[in-house]
Amino acid sequence: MLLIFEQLLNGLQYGAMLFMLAAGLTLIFGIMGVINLMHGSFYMVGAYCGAFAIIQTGSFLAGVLCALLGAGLYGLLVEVTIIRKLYQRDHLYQVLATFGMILFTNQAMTLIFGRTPPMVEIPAILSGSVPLGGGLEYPIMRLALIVVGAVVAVGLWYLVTRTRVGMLVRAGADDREMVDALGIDIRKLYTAVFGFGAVLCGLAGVMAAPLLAVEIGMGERILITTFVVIVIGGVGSVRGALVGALLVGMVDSMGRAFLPQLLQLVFTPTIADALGAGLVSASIYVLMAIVLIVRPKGLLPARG
Amino acid sequence: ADPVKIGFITTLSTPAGYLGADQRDAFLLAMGEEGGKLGGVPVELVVEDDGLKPASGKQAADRMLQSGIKLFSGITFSNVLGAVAPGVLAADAFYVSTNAGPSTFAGKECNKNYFVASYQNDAFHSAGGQAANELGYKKVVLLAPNYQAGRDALEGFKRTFKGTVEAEIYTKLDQNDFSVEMARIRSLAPDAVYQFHPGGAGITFVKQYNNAGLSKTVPLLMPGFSLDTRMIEATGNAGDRAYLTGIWSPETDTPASKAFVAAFRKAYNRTPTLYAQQAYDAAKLIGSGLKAVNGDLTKADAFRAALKKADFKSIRGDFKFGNNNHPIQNYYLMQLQRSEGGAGPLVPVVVRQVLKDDQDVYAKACAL
Amino acid sequence: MRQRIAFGGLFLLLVAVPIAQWLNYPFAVSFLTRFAIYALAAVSLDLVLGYGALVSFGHAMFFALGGYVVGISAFHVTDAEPLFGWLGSNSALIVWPIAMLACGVLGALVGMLALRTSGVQFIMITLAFGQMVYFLLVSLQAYGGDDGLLMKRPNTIPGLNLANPTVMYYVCVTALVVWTAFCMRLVDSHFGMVLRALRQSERRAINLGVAPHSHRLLAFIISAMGTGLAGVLWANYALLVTPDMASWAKSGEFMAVVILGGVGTLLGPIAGALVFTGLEGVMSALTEHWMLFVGPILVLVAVYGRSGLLGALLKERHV
Amino acid sequence: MLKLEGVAAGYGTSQVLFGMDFTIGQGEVISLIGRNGMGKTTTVRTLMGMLPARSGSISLLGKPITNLPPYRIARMGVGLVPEGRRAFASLNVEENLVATARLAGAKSNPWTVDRVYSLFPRLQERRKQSARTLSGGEQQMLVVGRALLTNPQLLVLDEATEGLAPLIRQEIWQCLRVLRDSGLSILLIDKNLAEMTTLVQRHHIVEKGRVVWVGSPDELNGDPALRDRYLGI
Amino acid sequence: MTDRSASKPALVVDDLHKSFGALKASNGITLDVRAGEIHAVIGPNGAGKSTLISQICGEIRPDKGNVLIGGDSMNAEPAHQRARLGLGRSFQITQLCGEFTALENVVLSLMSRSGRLFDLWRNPRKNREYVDAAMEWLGRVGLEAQRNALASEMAHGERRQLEMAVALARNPKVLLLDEPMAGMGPEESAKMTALLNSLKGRYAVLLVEHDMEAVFALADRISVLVYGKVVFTGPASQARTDPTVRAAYLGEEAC
Ligand SMILES: Nc1ncnc2c1ncn2[C@@H]1O[C@H](COP(=O)(O)OP(=O)(O)OP(=O)(O)O)[C@@H](O)[C@H]1O
Ligand SMILES: Nc1ncnc2c1ncn2[C@@H]1O[C@H](COP(=O)(O)OP(=O)(O)OP(=O)(O)O)[C@@H](O)[C@H]1O
Ligand SMILES: [Mg+2]
Ligand SMILES: [Mg+2]
Repeated sequence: MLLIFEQLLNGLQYGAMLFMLAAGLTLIFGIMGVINLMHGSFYMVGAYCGAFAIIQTGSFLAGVLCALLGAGLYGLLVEVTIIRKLYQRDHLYQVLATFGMILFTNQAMTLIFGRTPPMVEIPAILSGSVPLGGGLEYPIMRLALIVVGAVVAVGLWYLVTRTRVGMLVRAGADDREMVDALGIDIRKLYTAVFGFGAVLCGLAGVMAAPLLAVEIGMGERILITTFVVIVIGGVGSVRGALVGALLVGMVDSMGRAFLPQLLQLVFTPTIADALGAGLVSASIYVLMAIVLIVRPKGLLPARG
Repeated sequence: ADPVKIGFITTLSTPAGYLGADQRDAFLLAMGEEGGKLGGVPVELVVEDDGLKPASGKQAADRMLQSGIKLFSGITFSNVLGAVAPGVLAADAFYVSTNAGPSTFAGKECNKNYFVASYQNDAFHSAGGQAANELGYKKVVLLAPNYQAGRDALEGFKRTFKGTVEAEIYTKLDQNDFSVEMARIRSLAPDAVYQFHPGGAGITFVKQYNNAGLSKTVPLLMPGFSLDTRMIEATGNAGDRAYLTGIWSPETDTPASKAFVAAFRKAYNRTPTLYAQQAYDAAKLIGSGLKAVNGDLTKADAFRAALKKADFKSIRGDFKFGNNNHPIQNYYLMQLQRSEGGAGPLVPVVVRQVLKDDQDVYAKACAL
Repeated sequence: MRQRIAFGGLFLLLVAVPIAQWLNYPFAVSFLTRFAIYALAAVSLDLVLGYGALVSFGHAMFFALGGYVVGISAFHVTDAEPLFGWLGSNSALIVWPIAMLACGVLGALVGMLALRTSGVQFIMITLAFGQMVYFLLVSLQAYGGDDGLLMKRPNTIPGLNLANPTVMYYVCVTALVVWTAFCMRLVDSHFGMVLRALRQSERRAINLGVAPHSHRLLAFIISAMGTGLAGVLWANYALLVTPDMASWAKSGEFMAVVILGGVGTLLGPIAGALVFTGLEGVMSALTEHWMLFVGPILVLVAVYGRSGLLGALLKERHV
Repeated sequence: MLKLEGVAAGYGTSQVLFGMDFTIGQGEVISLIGRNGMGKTTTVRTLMGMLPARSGSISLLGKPITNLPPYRIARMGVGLVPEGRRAFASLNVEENLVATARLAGAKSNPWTVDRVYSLFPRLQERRKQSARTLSGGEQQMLVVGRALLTNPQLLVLDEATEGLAPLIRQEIWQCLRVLRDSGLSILLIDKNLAEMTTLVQRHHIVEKGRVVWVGSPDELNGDPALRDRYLGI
Repeated sequence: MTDRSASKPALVVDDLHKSFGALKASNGITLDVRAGEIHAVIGPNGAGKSTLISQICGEIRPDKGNVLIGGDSMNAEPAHQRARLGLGRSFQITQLCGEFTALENVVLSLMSRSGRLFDLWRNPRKNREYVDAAMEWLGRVGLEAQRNALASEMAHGERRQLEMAVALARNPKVLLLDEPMAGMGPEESAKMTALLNSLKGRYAVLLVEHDMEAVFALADRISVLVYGKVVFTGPASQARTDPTVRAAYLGEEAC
């Protein structure tokens, strides 16, 4: 019983983590409508910059700042030099360009930071764990993830749906030229928003750094998952992304936690383990396929 | 005479690139020590990146074969080797492995021109099982990613382990959150956990194992390559007191080993990984062979015989080949401990020998 | 223009090997074969991607299936007990059609479900199915799991020895040429025109009496079979089939090749394949940091190469 | 107010405008009329900076604006109702209105969302509806309101009454009269010559990318030959 | 009234209901179009005209009610099936294939009639029949000169003309026209009116239009739609003078 509760909490926690990873993408892909495969690269840049700063200064806060800065600046650079030229172009060219930038970024990072994955200690305040009653101890670091995820979610939702910036970004996705012709410097706006998206990736990167391996290619691991999260939730809506993240988090965690045992009721342990693992590996994709077949636009698509 | 060309196909790009880099650098180090020679014979190392893609590896091999290269080495991953070796051997060229030792070529499919200077893939895991016995663990939980190497790992462990296996948990490839598995382990409360996760997943696992507070209660046991020197650095103190199995550690206290570690650090100012050690030995082995034929690979039989003799000083200690050209060697249990009397970083300290002159189980099936 | 490029390219394909031998760089044959196979896959993908705006991010699944059908049937011939009483086969004349058929069927299944969506959702749902196939192959322990299957020898075609690189090359080229010709004819046909109309204005097309779903589905199936054929050839070329033939990265590569060459031009992707495989091959041989150069090149093509390498040349229209 | 001199522009290889010139004074209402495809919209796109002028000069309130980015021109007080509606599909009615609203040259009583609603009650009824699903006419009202809310000094209407019912058209003409009298300048492109008569000071007939005739509505009405030659009526 | 009016209706709309949330876009619409007749539907913006058309051609499912073409109920038929059964339409917001030339757009429309949609081999552009017929239609709407211009690169009004050519070329039994004159200059609309008049009798036309000149010049009968309800149906002559119509729609200026 307690185990089930703990596993649910783990699912929630994983969902929150997924949302943090997906937040930047909701903005860039969901709202601005750019298929940005580089998402993971920003995340990696954030993680590395964070790790670097932490190793230098020993302060996690400095790490966070450095991560946001690094990812943000890289984001701006990429937007100004590349993405800006691709907004009006077909999605496919965005795919090719950002695909190329993944290769580039990975190699560049290898040259800059070397091949040894840097180490990020969990900051003192967040290390250790808190008792949740019933003898259940839960790591503070992971609770912190949940909190930050929630904050980002609310903030982003407000920005997109309640502020004029949010409206203008969505309008720009519909008809960029027209926004321009109505007196808005859409180029600057988009540059800024893209940069902010990258900043969110950076945040995710540095928050995950203490728990995950900070290594070249860490971005690609999360890339597909984050896209899946957003598409399940419904492209273009922050609420959707949140729901998607929690759903994926839960399904994945619960699957890993209980599927093998459940299957053991039917099959021999070895088969059950293998089969279970197989199913679990594909679980989020099965989930996405089902969702899209039932609701082709995702669970909570953006208005209209 | 122009130098003997050695085709060195390995993984340099991708996250796993450091494995290849260490092997290449160690091999070059061995050559450097003789001033560009091995066994007194001038050699040239033709390095190419396989990007961890079997097909690319095969590409490179084809190209090298066609340019007349007769001697190959360096491949890091079994699936790449699986793609490259058949072609190489079919062309009557030689292959000396610096790392990968899949069961595929250890048994029925063993080949007279195929030598493994590292270890047979299962060996570390069998050693793990044995170590678990000797440490007196009765109930263990096993974890590995859900793919071939992962399954082989757990099979290898169970082959020697005598206690009961509480659960075999297969994780997803590229999984980066293990909280669920941690919770399950805690609820099963085993005597120990044996886990194998390569690369980033391995680092992540150890970090989260520690963060979940399990490292205090349930000892962690794993094969050496699941937490190599680089990964230890990347996990800080998370791996404190964890057990590793292996054939060598930078701490191994033999003059040869000490010299090698020192030289490697001097040349590349980083601590060598086990991959470096294996490549270095492979280089020496090749040297012993070249010496015998004085660099003339057309004397295939003589060269082969010389290799088989394994007449070189391995920095891991005793080393000889079994009938299937896979090593017969000792395996050790190591524990991660703070160096410099508890102040410095973690280093794997040899605790005891667990397997003596061990030969892989597939050898019997080999006709050689 | 289109004709000139087509015949020019064809000529180059045919003389490439003799030239390579003459330059005494025999390895080129192996490289060219690889290129031809990529090109075949790319052309097939372009059919749906360029003309149907069906951006399939899972096409590698057909590439893999084609390959595995070959690999598995060979596997059963050599070292395994019969599969459903079938002893497997090494004869291309039997195996290749089966493989393409299998891909057609898979294409039909996936298409039927995936085509309920469109746009980004279509990209992702095809990806999802691709990943499912990938994980399925990884868990096929009987067939080597993620290490894949090694083949002892290529399939047999009466009078042709595929083990000979040059022969293999010309077989691949023939497949490529025939298939491309077929596709070029297809996109100009009634069917092709409707397919393109659907892309540009679905509402209009429907109100002209077009059943959108069935047209797209057929296109998807045809494309799947072409990609499957590429997989078949790959298996015979590499004598190795691995799950990562179905990985999303592979699908991404195919897509990159198509865009590189010019979406919706059929001939463009062939050029794209040449450049892509070329870059990868040459660069990775030159430096381990090859990605540092290949990446930006792709970016440049995306940003400045208006519509891919040949797009500008081929887009000019003739009624 | 606005002055075009020998403006040439086009798309890719095809040139469309061959020396466009005309001027609009403070509080003036002028029109561009002519057959389809003669370059009216192209003129608008060029003066808005959405299309580069290949030669010639454009100036607004005496300042040169040739090839300035559109947003700069708009901020100098030009409000555009583009051809073919172009409402922001994924925003709802209200968001469409407020997103780009501006109090630039805020005069005595600037345009506010409520004022627009009182002009087009229909829009108020559909406040929260996404523009994508609005009826053609509703979208048209929306973009007119959107342009007014930028409180422009020069209002450019490219077929702004397309798809509007007679009654609504009346409303709009009426409203434009009021605006004109309050000193707003208006550039009008429309097909309802009859209805424009009482509003417009000068008609400009556009033919093959240049102005071929300028005159008052009465002169135009009084000259059937002219109408037949350039407008085919 | 002409003798045609006697013949049985080609299109019947029977008590159609459709709501979007609170809004009743169609609130019990009943009307019919006789073979060869032009029946104009006018009404204020947002009255539900386009929605009506969308329901007839099957893009939107009605909540209640029935649509019959040539006497057969269409409720079960998907949009493309209705098109095959002889229903054609033009769109208020132009729907063309931007990457096709004007000619190709019309050819597409013509070949769609042939039912050879799955012909994987023959190239319709090389089919004299189609090309000649297409040229003829372009001529009728006055676009011969633009035949090889890409639809996306034509002027708005030109696109509107092409839109009509595509709709007419299919030669459907029942033709739904949603504001065909919108965006056309005075001359073009005059021409288009003439064209439609010349084609009168070929199709049963349901015409939605805000250009009253055109409406009164073309329509045999007029229905006035307000808030999803038909408030008036009758011969054009009556509509012009009918007080309800004036109040609801025409306003003081009645041409
Ligand atoms: N999908 C929808 N969701 C909500 N409301 C809708 C939707 N589609 C149409 N409406 C509303 O239904 C009403 C009728 O729309 P319709 O397009 O039929 O009007 P119309 O008679 O064609 O007007 P116009 O003459 O301006 O084109 C409008 O108020 C519109 O806002
Ligand atoms: N995007 C484009 N690319 C190429 N040519 C174009 C483009 N848009 C318009 N044209 C051409 O430029 C000419 C003028 O177009 P424009 O839209 O200015 O005419 P217009 O006077 O606005 O006609 P309308 O009254 O129909 O709107 C037309 O012949 C058209 O074919
Ligand atoms: Mg215009
Ligand atoms: Mg309408």
